[in-house]
Amino acid sequence: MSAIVPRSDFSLLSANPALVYLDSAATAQKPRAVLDAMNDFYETDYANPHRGAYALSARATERYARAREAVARFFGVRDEACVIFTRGTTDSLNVVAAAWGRANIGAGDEVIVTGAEHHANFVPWQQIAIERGAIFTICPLTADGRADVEVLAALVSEKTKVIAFNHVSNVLGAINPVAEIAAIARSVGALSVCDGAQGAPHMAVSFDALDVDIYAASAHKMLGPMGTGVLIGRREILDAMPPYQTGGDMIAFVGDEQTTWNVLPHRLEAGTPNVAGAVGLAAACDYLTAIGMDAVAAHERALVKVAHERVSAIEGVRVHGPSAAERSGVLSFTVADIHPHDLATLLDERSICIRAGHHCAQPLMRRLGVTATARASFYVYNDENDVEQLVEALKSAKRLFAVA
Amino acid sequence: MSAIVPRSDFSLLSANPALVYLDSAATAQKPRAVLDAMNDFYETDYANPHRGAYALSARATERYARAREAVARFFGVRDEACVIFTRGTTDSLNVVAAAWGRANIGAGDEVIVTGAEHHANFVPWQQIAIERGAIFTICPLTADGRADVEVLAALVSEKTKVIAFNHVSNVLGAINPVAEIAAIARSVGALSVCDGAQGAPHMAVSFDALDVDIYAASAHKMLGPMGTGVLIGRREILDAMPPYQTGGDMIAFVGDEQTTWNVLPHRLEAGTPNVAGAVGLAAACDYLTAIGMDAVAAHERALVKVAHERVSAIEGVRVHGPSAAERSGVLSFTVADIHPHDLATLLDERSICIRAGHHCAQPLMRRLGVTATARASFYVYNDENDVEQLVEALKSAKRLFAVA
Amino acid sequence: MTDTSALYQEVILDHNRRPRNYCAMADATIEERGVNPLCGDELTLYLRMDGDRIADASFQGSGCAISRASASMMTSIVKGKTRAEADALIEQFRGMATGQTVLDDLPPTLRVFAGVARLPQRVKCAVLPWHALHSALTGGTGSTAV
Amino acid sequence: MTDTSALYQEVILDHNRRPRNYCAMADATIEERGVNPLCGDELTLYLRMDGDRIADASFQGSGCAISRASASMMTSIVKGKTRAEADALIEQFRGMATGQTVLDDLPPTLRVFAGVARLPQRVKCAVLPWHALHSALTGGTGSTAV
Ligand SMILES: Cc1ncc(COP(=O)(O)O)c(C=O)c1O
Ligand SMILES: Cc1ncc(COP(=O)(O)O)c(C=O)c1O
Repeated sequence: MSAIVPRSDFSLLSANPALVYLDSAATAQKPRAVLDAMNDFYETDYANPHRGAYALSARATERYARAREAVARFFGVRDEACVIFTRGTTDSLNVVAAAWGRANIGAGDEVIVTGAEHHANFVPWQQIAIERGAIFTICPLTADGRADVEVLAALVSEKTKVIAFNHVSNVLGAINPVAEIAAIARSVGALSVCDGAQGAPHMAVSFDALDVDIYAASAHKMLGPMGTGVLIGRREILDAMPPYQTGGDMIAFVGDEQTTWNVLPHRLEAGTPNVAGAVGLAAACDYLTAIGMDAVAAHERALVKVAHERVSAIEGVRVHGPSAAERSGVLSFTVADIHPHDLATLLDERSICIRAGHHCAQPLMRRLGVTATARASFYVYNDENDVEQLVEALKSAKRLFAVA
Repeated sequence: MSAIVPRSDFSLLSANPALVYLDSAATAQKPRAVLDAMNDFYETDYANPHRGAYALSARATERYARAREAVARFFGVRDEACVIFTRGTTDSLNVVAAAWGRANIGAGDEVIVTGAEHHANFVPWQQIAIERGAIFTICPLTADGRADVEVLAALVSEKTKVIAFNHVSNVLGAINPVAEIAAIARSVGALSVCDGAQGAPHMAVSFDALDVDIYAASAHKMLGPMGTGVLIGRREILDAMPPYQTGGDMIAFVGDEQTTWNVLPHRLEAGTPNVAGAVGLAAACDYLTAIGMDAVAAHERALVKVAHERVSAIEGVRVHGPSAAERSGVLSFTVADIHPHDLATLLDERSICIRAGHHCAQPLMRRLGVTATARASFYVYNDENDVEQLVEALKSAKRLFAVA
Repeated sequence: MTDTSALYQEVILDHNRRPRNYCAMADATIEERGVNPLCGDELTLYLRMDGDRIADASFQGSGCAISRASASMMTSIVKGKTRAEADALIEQFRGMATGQTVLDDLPPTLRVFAGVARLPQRVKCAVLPWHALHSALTGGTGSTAV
Repeated sequence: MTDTSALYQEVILDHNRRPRNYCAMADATIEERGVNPLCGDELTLYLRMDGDRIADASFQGSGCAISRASASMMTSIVKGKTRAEADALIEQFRGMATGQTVLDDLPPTLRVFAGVARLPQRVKCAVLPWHALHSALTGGTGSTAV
């Protein structure tokens, strides 16, 4: 398998031909098209949108609206006012936990998350449950790391107000049955919140078809800029949700004693919006669409299949999570007695970038019975040679530690 | 007065030589140095900071740390862990109102803002006061639009928990006596919160010397990128403040039932940070420091002085706010019966960008007895010719409306 | 940047200076407030319905020349029209203001607003009164934002 | 990207495989937990003080080769040292790990960690046990984060 995009699209990668970047689940490298789009906005149409009464500002406003359209299209959202630009997945999920949670979760209610959540989809729910006096329940996982929907279906009750779960686990690459979980949530009138940070970058997402109430993602993991993300929600939910932040652009009328709110998407976007970020994310969406999200998913599946086979063939290696056919391009593993941090440092010596640690998923680490794993993750610019180098480097690390 | 920086530093301005950009109080144009710094980060050192165990990630972490140092230096903050990167001023102020406010404001307590606040420093306090059952008091203004410190000193009591005020009014350019207000707050043990969105871009700010508890600013108004801002606070305040958002990077340990927090600045920066934004803001700070903030302030004062004289000399024009000597580079005015929006459209015909409306300060509009004003604002790239063109265009607009 | 001279024509300037039907209406059967939260324009539209017909229309409020002239002309033109006729006018006016429809059906006096289509930031000013009229005729929320 | 071969020397690999003083201490007078929240390393340091002197030192926990070897060597070296002597060692070790100080005063065995200074992302691993020791000797919070 060669990469499905030219390495030369990515300045950093083409400037470092020997670099084996296997940490895209943490953050993805940027194609020139994304940086160009942002620069072009700053150099051609830059002004504060919404507020100015001159053509330059109208152009900036237009850019922002076009970006929202492109992002809505990418995420399969027909009602584009339901695409809210945020700072990232963490921001999106905190908005829902705080604004929706405070208004809808009461004492004795129940909030459910899975045991495989990233801290961003775990701690906000844990904390709002504590604040509201609600019960915080952690849904157990299947052996391969997905939410156990049978247990979940038995767990829920009329008291359940929220089920928060990942689309794809950032540690295991395990893909959750989103529609099934959403249906369970719906059956008891609970809000279904899908953390799409590892979903949107790697597979076609149609929000309208997934039937979840809330979907969140980060631009920087899908070839877009840092500091931008989306919160997508069904209109009834977002319309009824109290604003999370207040300030400019999101108000209708500010009285000395009371304030009324603007309509969606504005009422959930207080302050000067990050138009450049939205433009960058839209460019990333367009770039991915041009490749085709099915091609992206197939490429990653092919790479992770080879990696899974070759890495698990090394003696002493334990690969966590589902079989290669059922995972997105993420491979977490541990190698005998070698601590993942040492592994990462040894691989770094060979210009191979992997991540080591708890991956912001300490609850999952406890459930896997480890304190840390090593993780290699693949994206559009990776190829089979990257896998080859990973495997060689792991073998070499084993030799070094064994000799000692 | 010529501009104090070459117009060619700004791609948008040099590509549009006829453009008279007089809306920098809404947002400032970007020097190439700022865009270059962000591109360079993306193309050279891009990775997720903090989390990776490889050299590229270490370089990204380093970039982020260096950016924080540069920003801390610019704002005169010795303890750089007290510089928190946010999405912008609106975000910073909402963090304080929600996280500090919820923990410290109780029923019957008092929250004071001034009548000249931007919605970003008005609505969050109004809303938290409503939520907590506290009294919301609007401090009256002097005739020229500053907080009336004599009245304020008489207003405050042991019940006063917060005094929120702008450094500089975005409508009037009036400069508040920050140290005096901070001292009044201190005298009753209230938190002093200074909205520096219009302060930091235009004059030297030394947080440590100002002696306020909290200072907030937006990168995009000070030549930096959109989507980035700072929340600066005294360590005791920030250390005691509950986290506003939770998720990755800001935790120490995530248990199934309880979570403990990381230290500053991390505990107030949940999720993947916007390193590119921080790098861009740092570059803007360096660019401004190279000019010298005193030179920036002097240049704006000189321009606004001429503009004030020439514009107020036009019959039927009313200029709001203080005398030219006491204001930063902002001029709000109304022209006889011509609605500010019409004025802005007519000026736009001549490539002059001014802003018209309530400027996100509806409470101030009521106090000025107007529904909208026209506003011209100046920055480093403006020159006397810009003022000239503004004056000519205003005269021409008057002629058009008078002929009717 | 944009050619606005075509927009600020004599007729608009005149309606702005001397708006027609600019008064509260004591016997109004519908009262609808329209606001543009982004620019602060606001107006109150008064209608007296006589069955299916708009017997009288007036407005008050603060806004720019464009919204004022638009409200002034609109209240003059819809007087005596049926709901269906007013609906058709609303649709045509909106179409013109957003640059989408041909103008053939629209009363010539209203065509002075065609220039606003080139000024996206001012479209809402022109449309605000029409938006309020639409809201008033379809149940009316008492207050609508454009 | 970086030359780490110098860091993973035989002595570190050996201390990692067979850490010295790796056990809980029933009669410890000070127990201090050290954690690196970013990477998840954690250790518990046990000290038995005899007046001003560290009579015994041991540790337990989970961490990488670097932090384990560092803790192993540290607990061996500080045994029998006075507070002042331990303080001096702490300062010197930190200086070396962050690439700031000359090594002359540092016991040669500890110098194997000099290579960590070139790996900012691993400095905290090497320093974690020393950080916990410092905390333990200066009052001790029971738990410190590096
Ligand atoms: C599954 C998952 N959820 C949430 C996040 C948080 O995203 P961000 O740090 O961009 O806010 C991440 C990545 O860090 C993730 O992998
Ligand atoms: C005085 C003042 N405060 C707050 C803000 C809000 O800043 P931002 O929109 O960047 O969050 C602004 C600018 O819009 C302002 O001028």
